[in-house]
Amino acid sequence: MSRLTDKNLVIAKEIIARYPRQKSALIPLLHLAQEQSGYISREAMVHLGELVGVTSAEVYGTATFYEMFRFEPIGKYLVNICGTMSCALMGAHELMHHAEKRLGVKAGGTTQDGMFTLAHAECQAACTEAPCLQVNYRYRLRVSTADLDNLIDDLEAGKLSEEIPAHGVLAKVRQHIAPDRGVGAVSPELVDQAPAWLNGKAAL
Amino acid sequence: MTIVDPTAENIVVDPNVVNITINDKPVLARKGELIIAAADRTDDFIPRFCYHPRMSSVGMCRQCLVEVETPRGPMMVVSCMTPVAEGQIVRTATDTVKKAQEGVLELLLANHPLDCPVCDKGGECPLQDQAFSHGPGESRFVEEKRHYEKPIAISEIVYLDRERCILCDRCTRFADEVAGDPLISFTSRGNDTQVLTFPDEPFSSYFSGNTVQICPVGALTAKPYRFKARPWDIEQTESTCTSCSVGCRIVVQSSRDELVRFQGVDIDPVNWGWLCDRGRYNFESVNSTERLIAPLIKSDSGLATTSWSIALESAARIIRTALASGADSVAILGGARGTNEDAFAWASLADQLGITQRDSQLGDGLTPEIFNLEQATIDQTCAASTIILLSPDLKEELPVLYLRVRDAAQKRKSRILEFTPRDSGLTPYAWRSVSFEPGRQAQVVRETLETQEIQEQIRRGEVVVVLGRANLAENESFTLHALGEIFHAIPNAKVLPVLRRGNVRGAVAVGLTPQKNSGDAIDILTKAAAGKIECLILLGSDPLADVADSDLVARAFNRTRSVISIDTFINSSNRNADVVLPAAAFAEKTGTTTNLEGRISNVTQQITPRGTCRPDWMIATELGLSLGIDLGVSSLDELHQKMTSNIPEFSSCANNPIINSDGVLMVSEASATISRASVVLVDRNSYSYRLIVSRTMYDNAQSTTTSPSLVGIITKSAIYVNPLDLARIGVVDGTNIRVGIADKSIVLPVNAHSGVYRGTAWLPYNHTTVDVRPLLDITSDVVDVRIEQLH
Amino acid sequence: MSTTYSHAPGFVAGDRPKIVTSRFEFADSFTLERYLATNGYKGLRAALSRPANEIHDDVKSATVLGRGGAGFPAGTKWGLTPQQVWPKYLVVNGDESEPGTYKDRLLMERDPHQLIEGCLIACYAAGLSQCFLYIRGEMALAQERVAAALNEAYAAGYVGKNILGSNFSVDIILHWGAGAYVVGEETALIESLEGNRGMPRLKPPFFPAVNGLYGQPTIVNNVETLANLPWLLCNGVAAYTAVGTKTSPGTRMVAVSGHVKRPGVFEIINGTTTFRDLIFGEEFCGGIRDDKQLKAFVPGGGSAPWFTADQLDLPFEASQVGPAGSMLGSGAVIVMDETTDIPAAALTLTHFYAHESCGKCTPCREGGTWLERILRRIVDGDGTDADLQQLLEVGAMICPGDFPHAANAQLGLTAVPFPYKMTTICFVGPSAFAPVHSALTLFRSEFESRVTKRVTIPVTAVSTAKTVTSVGAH
Amino acid sequence: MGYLGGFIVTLRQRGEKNRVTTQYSGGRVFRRNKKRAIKMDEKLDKPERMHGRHVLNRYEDGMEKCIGCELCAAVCPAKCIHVRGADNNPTNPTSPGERFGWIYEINYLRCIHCDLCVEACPTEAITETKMFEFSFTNRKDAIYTKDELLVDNSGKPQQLAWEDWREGEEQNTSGWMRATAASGDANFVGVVSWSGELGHGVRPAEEKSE
Repeated sequence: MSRLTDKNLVIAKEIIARYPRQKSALIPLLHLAQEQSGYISREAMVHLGELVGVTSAEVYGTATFYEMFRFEPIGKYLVNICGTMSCALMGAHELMHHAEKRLGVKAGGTTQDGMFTLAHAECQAACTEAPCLQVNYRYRLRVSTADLDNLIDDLEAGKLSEEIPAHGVLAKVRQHIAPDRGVGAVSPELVDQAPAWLNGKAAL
Repeated sequence: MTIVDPTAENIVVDPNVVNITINDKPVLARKGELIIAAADRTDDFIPRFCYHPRMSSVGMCRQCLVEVETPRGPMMVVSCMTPVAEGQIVRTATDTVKKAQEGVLELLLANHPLDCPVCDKGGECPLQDQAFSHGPGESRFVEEKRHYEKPIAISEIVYLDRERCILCDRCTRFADEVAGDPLISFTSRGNDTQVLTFPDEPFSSYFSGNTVQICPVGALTAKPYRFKARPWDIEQTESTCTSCSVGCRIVVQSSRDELVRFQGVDIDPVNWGWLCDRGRYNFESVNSTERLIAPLIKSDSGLATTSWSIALESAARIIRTALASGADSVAILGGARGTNEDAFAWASLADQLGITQRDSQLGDGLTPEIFNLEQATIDQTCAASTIILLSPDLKEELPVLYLRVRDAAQKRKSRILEFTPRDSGLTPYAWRSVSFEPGRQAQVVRETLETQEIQEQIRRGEVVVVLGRANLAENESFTLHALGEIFHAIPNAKVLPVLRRGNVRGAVAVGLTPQKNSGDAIDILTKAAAGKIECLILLGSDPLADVADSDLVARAFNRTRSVISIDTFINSSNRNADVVLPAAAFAEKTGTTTNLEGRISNVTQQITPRGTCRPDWMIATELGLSLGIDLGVSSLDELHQKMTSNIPEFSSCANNPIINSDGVLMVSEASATISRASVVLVDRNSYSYRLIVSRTMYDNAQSTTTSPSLVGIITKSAIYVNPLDLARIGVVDGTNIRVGIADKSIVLPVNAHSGVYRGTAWLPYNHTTVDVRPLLDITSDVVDVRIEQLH
Repeated sequence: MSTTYSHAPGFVAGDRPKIVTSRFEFADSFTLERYLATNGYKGLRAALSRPANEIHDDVKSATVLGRGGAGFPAGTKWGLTPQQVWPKYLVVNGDESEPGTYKDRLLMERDPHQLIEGCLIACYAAGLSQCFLYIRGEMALAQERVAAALNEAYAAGYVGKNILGSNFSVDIILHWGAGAYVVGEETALIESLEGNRGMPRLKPPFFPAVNGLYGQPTIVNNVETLANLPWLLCNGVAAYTAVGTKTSPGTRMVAVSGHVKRPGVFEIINGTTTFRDLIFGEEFCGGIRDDKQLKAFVPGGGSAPWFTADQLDLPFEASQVGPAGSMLGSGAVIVMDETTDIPAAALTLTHFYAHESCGKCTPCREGGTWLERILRRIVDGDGTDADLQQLLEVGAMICPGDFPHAANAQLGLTAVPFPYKMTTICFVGPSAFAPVHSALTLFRSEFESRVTKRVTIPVTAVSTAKTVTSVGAH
Repeated sequence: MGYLGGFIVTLRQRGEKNRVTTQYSGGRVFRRNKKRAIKMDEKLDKPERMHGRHVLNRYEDGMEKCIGCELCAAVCPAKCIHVRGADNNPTNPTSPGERFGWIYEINYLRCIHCDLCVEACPTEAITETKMFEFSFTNRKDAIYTKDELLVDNSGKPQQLAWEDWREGEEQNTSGWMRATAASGDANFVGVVSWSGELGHGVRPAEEKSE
């Protein structure tokens, strides 16, 4: 589990090319590395540093700032139960207790079989549908304890593998800009004039 | 800045002056200056932790909050990020401000361990001081503090204690902004934020010691100083570092007559407060137990301790005997290590004895003529619109000059045009980096300077050439030819000569350089090898280890009848000397030194010389007396007076008190020119690699090998070639190979290095394990080597 | 209880003018096909048929307010960039993570093309050369939908080189975060977009409009703000300002969560709708669950000081909510009924802000956590009398001076108007204190009943978890 | 008469009752005057806060309290203390924490027993006994090293050859402790407290004098 694969390297280079400064691509690339292995390995960070031209310490500094990046393998399904106010008001703590009992691990832990990692999450932007949770960042809304049991059953049985990919895979659709359609990165070094359409005339 | 008197007639208002009020007192400030910087010129101290005048502001610690009057009433701002504005009214000690400052301090101390008694910073700690001056007095934090593993070694030299860290961003900013080695970074977030390196990767910056110096708490401490002393039992004096020729201003600190620490002093013209790790930590060699502490004299069982009078008598006898066969049979090598006064005393003695063969360089520099070209100072270099680098890797050889030049390039003040045989520390910051194969630089320079783009850049303003020897495996004349091409294209270019040895410029100025057309060090050694030298006087030099052509030196030493060495250690050259006189080391003597730009500043004695060591100048006068020559000086002051009146270059420092701080520039006149010359060079055989030999920061230098903290960092010998070349010869990265010239070869590991260009090979000089000098032949123009797999 | 959702879970349509949510009723609202069928990219065409400066003037005169929290008019913001410095960038702030808020997620998931069109109009009008659409990391679906929409739009010639055959060319780059609330702050967003740790920069000197992404002038706009533009350009300034009040024209999306009968996201008319309408109105939330009493509500996202029933009749209008002692923020109301354990509720928010502190400013980094630890101690029943005062004093280190709070007739409190003074760069630090301060000011008795008459803290108040056998707990 | 005024104190001390110094004359008085044998060679009880020679204390587990911080040396008005710290061996530490007192020397030719060192010590490592009867005959003996100052494993000071100690006197090692607030707690300013001592426990603090 290490450096980016050749296939991902192609994607990485495409991502890097979109930005005026290479370092900007760091977070998307870290996601790519996490998609590849389910977590971000040391070698991956070294590789990303080489790709965007920064030291591995800088990659590490950026990566550890963000909560979604994991530096050690975790369960296939990351169950994030929101505990912020709206969800807490609607019983998120009880849901968490139930989940802890059901999975047999404390929040933050991973089940023995490596299937589930249970975690506290902060507000996930589904407050009116409290309590809510995310499995690998896919929403489940107004989750009762029974819903949670069903969800875990389904995940264990592999029924949801279509909808919910393994941890690390975020969006299943990637932006792709066809070379003939893209304008290309606009970097401060190369541009010092007003854009063409700002000439006081209509563009069409 | 002009002070504006409103009552005066014809007021000329300086547009760059801003009038502000700090605590009801009028203060003049520069446009764009920060409030905190303006307040620093008044008596009102604004507490701060993250602010550092030599780095960009981040406004992180929030300690420097002050109130500024606005139309909507007083507003709290951080003074380290707020620029002054005309008519601004600033208050630094209102109740609100005090409350905020006390609050921030209480919060900073909340998780800060109170282990001040065991902390190296205790007693000189800004957090401690400001907790007393601006803190609330008591903490209400009853919770358990944050805990991390106590100090972790993040490099060979630096320890990090994360519990003590207050996250001011100074070290990380320094590493990123100033040193360009962002190998430490904040990690995690919020209350868990900590400074760390990448896991298992050391903070191997050449400038890591500066982070220790600027850390406002004891989070970063240095191994060489760890638990050695406490601030209150330290005595200190200002001095100038002589580890290389940059001449950084330092404070030398000692405790109970032992050196414990060097700290950088912020002076504008040179080092801005920064030091390199070698200069900062090689003081350990002064304390070394291997130091020479008494005169030695050759006996049947090797060198034996003797008294000064006997040693001086024997030395005098040897010299007298040698002089009997003519002044040409005595030669002096070295002298760049000591002070100007040391060198002057020796030069005077040599003058009186008629010895013309002297050289303070050892064939690895450039002709002293370059000091007679139109000179630029470091400041002028960094203000030039174009800096042409025709020099060794500044990061490796003159580290703090590298910081200055890098800063100029980073802040877009200057553009660097680099001519280099391999990627240097400044290559990433160069506007254009032009590579050349050793020997072809003149041609490459000519072609480059002819391009239109470069010509446009050159016309933008001042051009300064940083000139030095980039490659020991080529004839020095190639560099001068390339310089000739530059002068041809840019006749008014100035030169910043970068010869590496500490006081080489001073030594040359006083006359420790070939006199009356006698040859340089290599000529002297060649003569010695031919048996024409009777007595060789080594002034702190070790030709057997230092001169590139080991074969030549070995032959020279074999044929020289007697050797007199004045040194601080036993080394390869004086191991078999006839007389060894122990010299006082740095910080054991007072005098002046001259840096590469010709800045004369003082070096100061801080500790008693070990044993019976004496300063070189004293040895010279006493040896003179033994030889019946009176140099006419009985004290250092007299010597200094005599030097400043006799040597025109030093007239500027006669009775000049400034040599105690910023120093004074020596008087120099541009009398020399270097013109274009044609060079003919043999082509390289396509199977061989043209050799580049240069120095790195940590090598087998005496001061490094005798400093326990540095000795572990010295790199092991290896040869570096381009990865593509490595693939071509089918050798695995890191394996041992044989590198050979006509009849000699050495075996050492080979490493792939993309900063080495195809067809060349880089061989760092004077590293441990393998001596690379057998490959170097001073008589040949360039060296082409074969690289073969071992079988 | 399992809930059946419409196409936009959480969204409650109602019979009100719809500016940004008009397509939410369609199951395929996120496709280009549906978008084109419902006036899609008409606003862009309208914009491109006129000179850029006219479009900018339109947005200015329509007073499209920023929907991110500060409520600064978008047109004015665009005008703040220096004239002759190029290139300028557009950064779309889709890093919505304020507790209680989730309008932007719906807009991105349900109508990504509307957002794309809004971005294009903004770029055209303000002369912005490249657009970065920053979506919160945890919103996988929004990222998918926006990516798909962008791919469609690129292929159809709406984005990229020579848009619709004009000389207007701009790339929209989808960028996504990785979980950090503070990145919702615009300067932190820019840092994050540059690949750094998302720590806010100090304003001044780093006003994004002057010195933003890569040191260039940068406009940072909220998703909802930009989503307003297509409708504005399609229907004209007059139609836009006809909705809402003069100072707050148009509509805005508000999420009401917590103890109400029908929590949901509503598109409401700006400035006229009151909190009473929102919480008790039949077309909105329909009252408190189980017909209990309202205890308190947060009017503008987790960082806003709280209101009680006394403030129910305030309209959703920044110029009135501010003097009343709170702020509207990002359009999120969290309702608490009489059963709510106030200290515990405040703790969830303080924990959130302490956890999300970036660590840059000392008061937020140390103070937020300290607040949380004291509060947790009190909630766990291990607090002391002194702790209540301590909470306020730690808060005063983050926000010196009077902290805003609402008036309360019963307690005899008069309102302290918004905003507060702060010792930090951004609002995360003060936000950790806001719920503590509101709860303690409005419901002090609940805290007092939690603390026994203990003088010192049992054990050493070491852990954040409750100690089961705490010494002298009774 | 004026000059006699200076002798008043001396004269007041005359008389058998007030004599101190002859009582432990090493038996000489006893030999001369057998009648006063009972009082022979006994020392008077010394005041509780008497300042005598120092000891370096240990914790109950035998670890040294001194951390080599040099605060005692810094505060010493006679400059008679020399301390150097060093890194603790993590596997076999001399004192808790990172640093321990590697060199600790007190020069009793200079010491004025002011006890500022005791006040300054952050760990109560250095305290003073009540013993002052030591007469050395050379400079080397006068400089007490760490080995000599350190209490043994039972918490008792080590008697040196030239020190006049009697049975049970090693109990008199209780250190006089600071009158400032060690913990920084304002409630304890001005209270004389006592260091917890190995082998002797903790004595209650004195009443606060207003």
